[in-house]
Amino acid sequence: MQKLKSNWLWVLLAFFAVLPVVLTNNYYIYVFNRGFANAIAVIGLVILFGIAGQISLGHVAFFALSAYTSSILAIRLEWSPFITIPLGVLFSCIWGALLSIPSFKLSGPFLSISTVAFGEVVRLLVINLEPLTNGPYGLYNIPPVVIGGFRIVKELHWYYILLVAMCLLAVLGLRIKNSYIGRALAAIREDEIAAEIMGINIRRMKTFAFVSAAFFAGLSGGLYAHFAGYLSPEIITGEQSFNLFSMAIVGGQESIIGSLWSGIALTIAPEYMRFLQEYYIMIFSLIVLLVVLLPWDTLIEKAESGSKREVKAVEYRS
Amino acid sequence: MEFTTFVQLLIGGLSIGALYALPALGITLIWNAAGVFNFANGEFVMISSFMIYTLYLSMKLPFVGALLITVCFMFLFGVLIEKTIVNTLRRQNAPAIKALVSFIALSIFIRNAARFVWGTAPRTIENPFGSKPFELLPGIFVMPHSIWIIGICVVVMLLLLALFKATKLGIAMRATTQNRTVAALMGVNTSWMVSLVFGLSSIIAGIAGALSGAVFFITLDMGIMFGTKAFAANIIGGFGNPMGAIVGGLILGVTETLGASFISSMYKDVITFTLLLLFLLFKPKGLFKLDIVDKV
Amino acid sequence: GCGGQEAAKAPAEEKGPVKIAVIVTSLTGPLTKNGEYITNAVKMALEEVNSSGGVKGRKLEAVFLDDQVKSSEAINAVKKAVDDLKVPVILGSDSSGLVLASMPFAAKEGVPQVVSATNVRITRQNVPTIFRMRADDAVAAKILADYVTGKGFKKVGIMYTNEDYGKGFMEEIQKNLQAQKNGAIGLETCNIGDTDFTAQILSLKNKGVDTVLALGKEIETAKFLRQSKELGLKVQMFGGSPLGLDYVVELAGGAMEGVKIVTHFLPSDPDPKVQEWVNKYKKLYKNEEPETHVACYYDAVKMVADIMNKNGTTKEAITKGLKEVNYVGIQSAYKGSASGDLVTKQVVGDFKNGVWTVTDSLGK
Amino acid sequence: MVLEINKLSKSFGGIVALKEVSLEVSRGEVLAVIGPNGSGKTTLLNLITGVYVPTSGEITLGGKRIDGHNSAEICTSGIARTFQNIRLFKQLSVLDNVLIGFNHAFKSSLANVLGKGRRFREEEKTFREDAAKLLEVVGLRGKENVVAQSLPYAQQRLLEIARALATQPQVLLLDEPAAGMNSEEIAHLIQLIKTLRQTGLTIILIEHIMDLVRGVTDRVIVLSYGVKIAAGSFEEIERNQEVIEAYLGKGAAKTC
Amino acid sequence: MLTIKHLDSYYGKAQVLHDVDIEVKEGQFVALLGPNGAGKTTTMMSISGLVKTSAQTQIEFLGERIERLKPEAIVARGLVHVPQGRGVFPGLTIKENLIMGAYLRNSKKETNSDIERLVELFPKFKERMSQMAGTLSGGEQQMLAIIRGLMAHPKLLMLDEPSMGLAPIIVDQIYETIAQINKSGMTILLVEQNTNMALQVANYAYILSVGGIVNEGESCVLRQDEEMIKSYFKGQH
Ligand SMILES: Nc1ncnc2c1ncn2[C@@H]1O[C@H](COP(=O)(O)OP(=O)(O)OP(=O)(O)O)[C@@H](O)[C@H]1O
Ligand SMILES: Nc1ncnc2c1ncn2[C@@H]1O[C@H](COP(=O)(O)OP(=O)(O)OP(=O)(O)O)[C@@H](O)[C@H]1O
Ligand SMILES: CC(C)C[C@H](N)C(=O)O
Ligand SMILES: [Mg+2]
Ligand SMILES: [Mg+2]
Repeated sequence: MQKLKSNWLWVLLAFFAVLPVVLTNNYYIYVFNRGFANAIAVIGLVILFGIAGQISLGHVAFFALSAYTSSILAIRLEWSPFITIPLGVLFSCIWGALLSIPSFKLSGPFLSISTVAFGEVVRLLVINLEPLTNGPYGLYNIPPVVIGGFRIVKELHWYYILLVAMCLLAVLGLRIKNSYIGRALAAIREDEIAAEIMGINIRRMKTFAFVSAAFFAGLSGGLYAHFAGYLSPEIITGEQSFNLFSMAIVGGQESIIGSLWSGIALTIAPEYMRFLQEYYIMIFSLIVLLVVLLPWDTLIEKAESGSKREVKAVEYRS
Repeated sequence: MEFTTFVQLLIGGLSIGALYALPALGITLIWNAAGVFNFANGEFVMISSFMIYTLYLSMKLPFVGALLITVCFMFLFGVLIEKTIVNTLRRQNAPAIKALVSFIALSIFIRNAARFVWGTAPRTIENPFGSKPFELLPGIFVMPHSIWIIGICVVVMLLLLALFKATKLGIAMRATTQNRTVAALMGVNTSWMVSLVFGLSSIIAGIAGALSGAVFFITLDMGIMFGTKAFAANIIGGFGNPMGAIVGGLILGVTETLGASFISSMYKDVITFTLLLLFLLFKPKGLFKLDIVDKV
Repeated sequence: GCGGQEAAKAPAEEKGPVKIAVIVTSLTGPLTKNGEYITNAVKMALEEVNSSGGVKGRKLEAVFLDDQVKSSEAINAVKKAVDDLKVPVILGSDSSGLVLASMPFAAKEGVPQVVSATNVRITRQNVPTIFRMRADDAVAAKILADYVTGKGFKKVGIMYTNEDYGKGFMEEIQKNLQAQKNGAIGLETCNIGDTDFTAQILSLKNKGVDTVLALGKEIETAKFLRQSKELGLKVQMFGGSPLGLDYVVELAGGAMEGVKIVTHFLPSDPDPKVQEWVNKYKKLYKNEEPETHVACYYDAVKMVADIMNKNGTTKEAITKGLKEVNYVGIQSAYKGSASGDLVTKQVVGDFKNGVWTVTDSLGK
Repeated sequence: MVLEINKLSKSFGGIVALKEVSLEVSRGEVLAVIGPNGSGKTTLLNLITGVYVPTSGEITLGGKRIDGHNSAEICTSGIARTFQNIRLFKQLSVLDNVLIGFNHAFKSSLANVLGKGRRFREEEKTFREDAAKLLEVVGLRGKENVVAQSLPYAQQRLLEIARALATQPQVLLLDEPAAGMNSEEIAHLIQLIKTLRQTGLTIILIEHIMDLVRGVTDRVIVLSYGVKIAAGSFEEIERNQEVIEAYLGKGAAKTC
Repeated sequence: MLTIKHLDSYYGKAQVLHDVDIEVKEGQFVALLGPNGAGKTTTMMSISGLVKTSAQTQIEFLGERIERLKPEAIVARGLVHVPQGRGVFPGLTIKENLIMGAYLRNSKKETNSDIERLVELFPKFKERMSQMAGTLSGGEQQMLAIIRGLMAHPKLLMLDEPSMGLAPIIVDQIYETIAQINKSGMTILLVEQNTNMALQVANYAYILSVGGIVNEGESCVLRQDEEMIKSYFKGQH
């Protein structure tokens, strides 16, 4: 089983490693870069939501907190992104820990609307804390990453950096998932009271889940800021959180590898649909709807975890 | 600030709050009945606003007639959504979260499809309640629609309360939510029951749409605002509790209006969401929490 | 289509149609009506260009790219235009924020971008490939501020939308008013999507303003005007170009009566050339009045076609042509400048008896 | 004394579910708590395991106060339980359910997990073996990969016991473990409880099926309306008139 | 009254019941016995229309085929089911739960008088009418479920392990009551773990094992052959 999972990751890595051979267009490379960045953020969401069952519809706030922190530090203090990105991630993780507080008392979909509010507060703060964030104008001229005097500005360089980062992070995600930590998170998802009585420290585990979500999203945001070179409050919309969330769902919720694929696919799909002109968003949302209504996730889950679950319990019809 | 201004703002805020409260109520009802968050509720409001525009302004029906047709249409629309999306999800025994994504996708779909029906231009309709303020108390001028909206909201609330507490139908709706299988064993037509609640909640969205169309502008993305505010209202009021939805909506409306004038209109939304954040941290279950005991 | 073929085709661009990219603000998303105006205008102009022989004997085509009024999408759209479609010229967005965000990506590849967004910063960054079809906010602000002070208003109130355009415009106006020692005594704002302005209106009323400058995006400003009327804020109102739009007039209801605006174009301009054009547009599009976006983007297409015919269809040729352009269009005459601002004309409109009349036409 | 309870009370609004109940159990003892429906037995377990906070009274485990602690702390200090309404991790496999019981015994750090360190791999291996042993003990060997929810009722109860044992408790609390079991299964359960007792485990058992109570208990206490009305050996209780009237009924005489 | 032929039931793709035949005559008290996981609950759920059955399956109630009817339509014909594991509505009060029991009956007055009468079975409920059912103890919930089942005035009552979690004295009382109701004309189909007890109250019994009927007969006859019964319950672990 363990084998199977890493195999899928190899397939993914191999596929995307050779893709630029046929895809020589900078624009599409850029779109894939965004796909990778989104996929990284979605790994966090899979841990938080797919495994631990804590719904966060404000996920993009973590992304934004880190992206803005890193950019502001890099622009104002001219620090290297190698310092500012980790600081941004740290900042976002601190907020992750704070956001876990309502989750101690709320569960399920109730939590989700709280996280919507969190996302909204972050967005409004970014708009209104002008001296820092440049408000609605957004931040320009975010410095690129420099390695040994070499400025990484080419889309293709970022492509490989992000691809490797994504795969490494996916391995970390899988390790968490398949460890005792992952089981504890799953127990919380299944039955919080029983989990606590089995000795699981609920608060600690929930905080862990939120912090790791913030970690992955934060890392994604930090990387994004420096390869896109531009940030504005519009990246923090609820719609963007929803996009990340759809990626997690379409990828099969508990499946990290599945969510990588769906993260990339749902990022590039609208771009490839531009020819539909004013119809494209409508058609895209319809496709998402259909994909969600079809029982894909069971298929992907099977592929990832082999036949771990022999029988699936069935609800009564009524 | 003068006292009269304060009261004027208060009434204005209450009527805005009432408009948030109605969709909030609809969301709560659907949550209670089907365990689904209707993130498309704002878009339901939008649809009915445009319907009112078509019927009342383009086709020149009397307002009440337009309202009735809209409300009937919304009922059918709600039932349709239940029969298609919700039912499919349930047959798959899909987790509540899939429903959540489906409904967000649905909302985006409606928002982007409506233009092909009603065009892209924002619309407005003449205020059917008259656009001349009247003197409610000496020195206090209010718009007639403020009073109408608040009144209608209260009536809807009372009717619902009566339905759920005092009628067998209402009890059966709640029973269906709590345990669908067993409700069926009591002889409840559960799928109809859920459709009914969907229809009901769409009617409420329809009423909100009709009223707000008379006060605000009708735009393709007005639903975003209504959706967000309705959810915020529910957080404040306490999710799953119809009373909470109403009170939450009213608090939200009043806070926005008073906050904008006492502090700064610049930070109007910040004030609102800070209020929300405070609720989340210190009273995450809202004012009227609904505890269905999960006995160990 | 994927990059491979496109790149291969690029050198041999002598045959086939010439493609230009039009980044449409709001093909979807908020303000979709503006998106419709822009697409209509571009289609009308293309039709005319092609029926009179196209450019250099080739057909001129437009690819419409949506930006959903989001900067991140605007960047995507520009990148697609530059890296994928490899167009020689982009007709950019009319939203300042989006232009500011996406400019560098076209500039990097040296693709000229012709925009209509009005924030002053767009042409003050020494980007050699950015060109603007409208007077910037500084110009409009100066006209408006002078006008207000000149008419003797002393207690100015300002209401603006908190986004790039409203805010930028407000700042410029404040600068001018302050220079005239007539700074606003009441400054109110709202966010995009706000629906209720009671608080702002009452606050202005309480401060006793004698005029209000309603600076901001279309819908919110219309709502503000309307509610001001309902709440009895009876002072002279001024505004920017968004108020000139037909649908904004409809939204504001009776509240537009008496409002004065500084704008780029009004279809009621008595110039016979303009009237002929207006009638043509109306015939094409269900009797709808063209407005400032239509005039602007129509001019942009015709002007670019003109330059292509004279200079050739490469990005360098077009850039060069735009730098020294001298073209008379519907909205204005356009003249190349160092900054890239092609026009400085503004008109003052007065809304009386249900129609906009041009009361003044101001140029350099 | 392993576990001591002193004057424990709990009320919900107007309903007094438990009123000044005291009891104690010593190591290796099996204590049964019986009593009419709604007499406060489950409430007692909920108080011991920290699901509810007592209105008043004390609970001490091995001399240390545990009342007021949260459930997780109480579990790690050595108390495990099963539930009257089965609360398994329904969608997880049988094996995962048991492994979750071992959760707090894992000591490897996050870095260890992320780096797949030796310590982590060893722990994972050991506890998987231990879990398999526990499944063997309760008789669920071979069902490791079955989803918990699709097990038959009786086996779900056994799985709950295995899961509770995985937390390595000193005291095991069983809330109606035999409910829904037939006589064969009850016999199996009796054997299981006896085996567990031999390992020195202390057990508090709530049960309405007298066959089980008779078969395994050392001592019985009876609750009625939240008050302890009797205590003693099963034989004494069986003959106690008050208990017969409140709980056992005349039918108790007839054996099944 | 109730005739079941060739009942095959499935959870998803897994077949749980194979060709089960059962007959319940008017006025009879029939017990359905068998080890854990044999499929007793599934049988009842199938009769109530809650589990997927095969095309061969025929279920006839009062001369009418019901295997394709919806659960609520089956209840409406007088076939009422008290499910295993109680299934009270946790967020409804005791009273509201009882009202739901009489959902298909129209007279409000009758409902109220029924509540008054039936609550005597468990007098503790009298002063707790507005307590949320979810906060009741396990046994209290079981009692509530049984009483709620009786509120429907069924023609045939199916009880799935009604004695589970009840105090011995209440078990006796419940069985007495059921026997009485049966005498006064209500037909009963009962699932029970306690074989002896079931065979004492019922007049006919079926034994189900691994999804099929393995034996049936008059309960007094079956009671004689303890060894035989034991053999069916062996080796299930
Ligand atoms: N919801 C379900 N989904 C999948 N399989 C199920 C489900 N419910 C029961 N089963 C399986 O069907 C078989 C029969 O179960 P059923 O509950 O009918 O047995 P039973 O005779 O009522 O047992 P018990 O005495 O435990 O109540 C068992 O093997 C069980 O694992
Ligand atoms: N959360 C609660 N709110 C209100 N009342 C409660 C709550 N929990 C329990 N009760 C009441 O407390 C009493 C004791 O309940 P408990 O569950 O302890 O009984 P029990 O002895 O376990 O009964 P059974 O044998 O039926 O399981 C019951 O009358 C019940 O209604
Ligand atoms: C009035 C409009 C031409 C201004 C434009 N919406 C901008 O953001 O710059
Ligand atoms: Mg109990
Ligand atoms: Mg059963």
